[in-house]
Amino acid sequence: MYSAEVLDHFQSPRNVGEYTEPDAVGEAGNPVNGNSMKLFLHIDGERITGARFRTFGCAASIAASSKLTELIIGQTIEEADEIRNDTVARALGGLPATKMHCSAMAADGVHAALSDYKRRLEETLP
Amino acid sequence: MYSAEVLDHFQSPRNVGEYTEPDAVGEAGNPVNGNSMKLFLHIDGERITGARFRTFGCAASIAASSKLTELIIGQTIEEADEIRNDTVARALGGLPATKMHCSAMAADGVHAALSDYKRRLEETLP
Amino acid sequence: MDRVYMDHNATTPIRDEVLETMMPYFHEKFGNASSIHSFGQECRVGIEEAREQVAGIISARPGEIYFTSGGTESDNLAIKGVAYANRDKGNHIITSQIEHSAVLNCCSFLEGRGFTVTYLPVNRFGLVDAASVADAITDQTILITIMHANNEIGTIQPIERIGQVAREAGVYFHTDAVQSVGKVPIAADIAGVDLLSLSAHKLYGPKGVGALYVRKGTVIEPLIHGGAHEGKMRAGTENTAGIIGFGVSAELAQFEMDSEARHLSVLRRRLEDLVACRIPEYVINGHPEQHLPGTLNVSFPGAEGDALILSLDLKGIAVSSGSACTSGAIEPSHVLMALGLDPRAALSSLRFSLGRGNTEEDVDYVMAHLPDVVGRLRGISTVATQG
Amino acid sequence: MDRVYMDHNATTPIRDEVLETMMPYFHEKFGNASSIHSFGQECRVGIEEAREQVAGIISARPGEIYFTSGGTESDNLAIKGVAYANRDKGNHIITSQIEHSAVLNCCSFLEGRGFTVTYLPVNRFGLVDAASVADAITDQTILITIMHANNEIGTIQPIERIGQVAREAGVYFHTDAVQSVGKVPIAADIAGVDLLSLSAHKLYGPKGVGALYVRKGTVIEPLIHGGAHEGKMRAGTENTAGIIGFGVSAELAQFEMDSEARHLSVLRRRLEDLVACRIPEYVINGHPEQHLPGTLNVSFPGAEGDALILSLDLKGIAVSSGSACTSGAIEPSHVLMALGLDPRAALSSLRFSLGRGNTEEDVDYVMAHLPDVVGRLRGISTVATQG
Ligand SMILES: Cc1ncc(COP(=O)(O)O)c(C=O)c1O
Ligand SMILES: Cc1ncc(COP(=O)(O)O)c(C=O)c1O
Repeated sequence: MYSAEVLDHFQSPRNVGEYTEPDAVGEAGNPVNGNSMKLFLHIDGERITGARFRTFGCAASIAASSKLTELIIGQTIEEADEIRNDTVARALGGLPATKMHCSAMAADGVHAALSDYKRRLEETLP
Repeated sequence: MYSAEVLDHFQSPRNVGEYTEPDAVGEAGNPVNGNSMKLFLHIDGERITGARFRTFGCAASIAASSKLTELIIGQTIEEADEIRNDTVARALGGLPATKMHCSAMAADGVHAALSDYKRRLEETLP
Repeated sequence: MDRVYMDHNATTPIRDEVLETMMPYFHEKFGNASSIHSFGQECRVGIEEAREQVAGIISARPGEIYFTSGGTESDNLAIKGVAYANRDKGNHIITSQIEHSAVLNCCSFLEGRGFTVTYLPVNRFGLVDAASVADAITDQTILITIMHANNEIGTIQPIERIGQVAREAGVYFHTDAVQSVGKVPIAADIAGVDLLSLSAHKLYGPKGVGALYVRKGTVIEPLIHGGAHEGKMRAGTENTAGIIGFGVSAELAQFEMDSEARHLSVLRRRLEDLVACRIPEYVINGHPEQHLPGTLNVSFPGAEGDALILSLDLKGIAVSSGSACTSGAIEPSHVLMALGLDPRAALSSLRFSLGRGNTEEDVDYVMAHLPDVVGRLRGISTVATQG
Repeated sequence: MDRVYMDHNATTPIRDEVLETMMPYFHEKFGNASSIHSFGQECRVGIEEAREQVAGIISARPGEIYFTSGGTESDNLAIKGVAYANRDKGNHIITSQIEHSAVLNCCSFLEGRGFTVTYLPVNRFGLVDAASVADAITDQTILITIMHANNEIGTIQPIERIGQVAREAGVYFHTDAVQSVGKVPIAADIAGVDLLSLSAHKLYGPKGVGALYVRKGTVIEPLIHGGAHEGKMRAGTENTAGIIGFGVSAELAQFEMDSEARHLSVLRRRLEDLVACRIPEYVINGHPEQHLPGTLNVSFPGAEGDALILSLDLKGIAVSSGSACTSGAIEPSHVLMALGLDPRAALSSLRFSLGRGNTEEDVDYVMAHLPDVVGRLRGISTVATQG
């Protein structure tokens, strides 16, 4: 059902956790009655220097969250902004058709976090 | 499906054939599109002295015809008249429910022959 | 006593290779194919492989194959499925007079529920005229259902031509190919077929499993509602072992179709020739050329079918007849009657359906007994014959 | 790696004795049970014996048992069968919110075809109130369909009381007893049941075969039309081997029901006790007493069901969950939602369903891994827990 890469990220997820002082936070999914993810970023100017996540969801959504953090750490905001619904799935070597929404949730998470970052920037502007 | 008695009468039917000068003939069944039987009797006064049959039909109807001839040879007309739909089936040690009509056809055959006999008697009366 | 089975159109024995492949799915790989754990997933893999194998035999895509419990259910799913899902488009169905009871009884059920059905006649060989199909189409017609090969007489319909008529009229076309799949080639899509019924037990697979081919885009309502099995087309825990067996039997049948057809044709010819030599007065029912390679239907006037069967059964020979003497009277076969046979001739028919296990010796064994059996019953019969 | 199967409510492995009895029906006795020759008749005998065995387990008469392709088909036959045959009497059906999808999807299909359906709620243990059934009956009610034991939580309904309500109102009563037959006693007629669904693969029989009990005199329309099989109630060549296997499995289940229930109850208690000792924060779903002996449904808030299953699967443990993360989103189980669970708790449930092959060691093996698995997922989760 799942590729070895998916299983690996599910069993040994990278970058689980939170930051006490994140530069951006994004939420995605349905926190009331579905999968949900919370993404915490450290951003240094234009570059994502750190990412952590928490996810309630199926194996694919945990693996997707984990893979996402790997992908974006070191990326510029512009690069991370390019992440599409299927980007994480492809990076994982594919997901079952019925699990593509897990890849989409990860994409939603990073976009939410980047929006949060932009909002914070605007707020700190005079 | 069939009792040994039925199989025996089917494989070695008794009294197959016709009489060139029968005292009575009875037909039963559906000669156009179904089982049918023709019964030929020799009758000596009140007693059936001989019986022969021809039957087009399934194994049960052939066995029932054969058994019928055995039953009625030596019977009086009155006795043979008592034959009911299930008489032959019982004499054969039973027939499957779906084959009871074969027993009924044999009974119809003897009743038809006895009617024929009565009609002939009436015709020969002054 | 020898036992000779010549009733392969009724059902076939499972091939050893098929049973062998099924075995692990009874205990080791016993999971529910819908379960996401490994016990389930190992079954899922097997089922999807079987789907490819079954698709292969009719040149379909695996995604167009839906597993069912047999040919009868497939026919019901196709016919009622189209009827229920397309009621707004019309209420008229076209079929033939010689369909299997699964098709005919679906039609008569629908007749009681607001549908009208045209039962097309056949010629004396059992052929439906494609032009008569075209003529029967009205603006209410939503389905044409005409079988591929007939189970009693083996006649093969010109389904490519009927398929063309259906496509041109934009009407769904279902064919009951239960008797033909694995015996003669058929490519569903090329034949213009939208729905096609299959059954495993006619091609040396297990009983209780079949499939319906549903061409992509064809809109039908499921017959059995429930869980999300089979792409939501057919609910119910998958009969894994049965489906696996179906797959293997389909693959083997496809592989051996040509050689098997030659084998059966030789035996059938021998049987027909020996009947001609040794039995006076007989009539071959069915098409002289367009027929299944192993099916031979013969009437022996004067000898009733049920009595013929039992007589042969007592010699260890299994064949079937065109009559069913069951509920209060013998009913002549609706197929033989549709050919225009006299009812008595219809009641006096035997169907020999040869299969891969049959040999020349089997044919000779049958023909060592058949003349006597026919002669004996004719000797008892009310029906006069020359023989 | 050890493999521990605790998903017996999904399906069970075939028992050796069952498979052994089935084997001859694949090749030696391969005939079509409707054939009148000996190849057919030897199958007929086996099928009728199986009918007696299946009738025995629910104290019915053999003539009231009709074989089908499984529990789903039985539910469809019962519900649509009553609906179609009794449409002139009314168009209202009463069911519960926690039925199997086979029942619920038949009901929703009928809702689209002129019927109205009342979905009764259950209490927090999953019990339907018999009085609420009585209250829901109108002069249009033609069918009450309430399951015997629930497949997810194991709760057993008071069907005798519901049966009494149905009888008093003169309304047909169907019960889906797929999960209870063979596990807890049930006498169909005494329980006031008119129709009762069974499935072989839940009681160590083969997949793809089931039965519907139809109390003598109950009027229903067949679901699958065709030949005159199964007393004209269900057409299609009989799945002989499957039916034979069902018969044997039913007989064995009946014979061993008491001892088996004791065995399962002991294991279930051990599992529940170990969960209580070793895992903080958990909720048992289902009725504390009226439940199947081998079913235990537990929510572990913070850990999602699908992820739990896969984690356990990687340790060789097969269980199932109350969520199905398939089509675009995870859907919490409709059963757990009907109990009033918070959706997140519903999404965090596991169903352990024990079976005859399970041992104390199996339970201990599961409990050697479950606390870590739950803890790990909670550690990743967005959902805060104390644990
Ligand atoms: C032409 C045809 N259609 C349908 C069927 C029904 O298939 P099944 O026996 O698998 O239900 C049969 C055989 O019985 C058949 O010969
Ligand atoms: C309560 C209940 N009803 C019906 C079914 C369907 O039975 P089957 O899998 O035999 O179609 C199941 C199991 O899947 C069940 O648990």
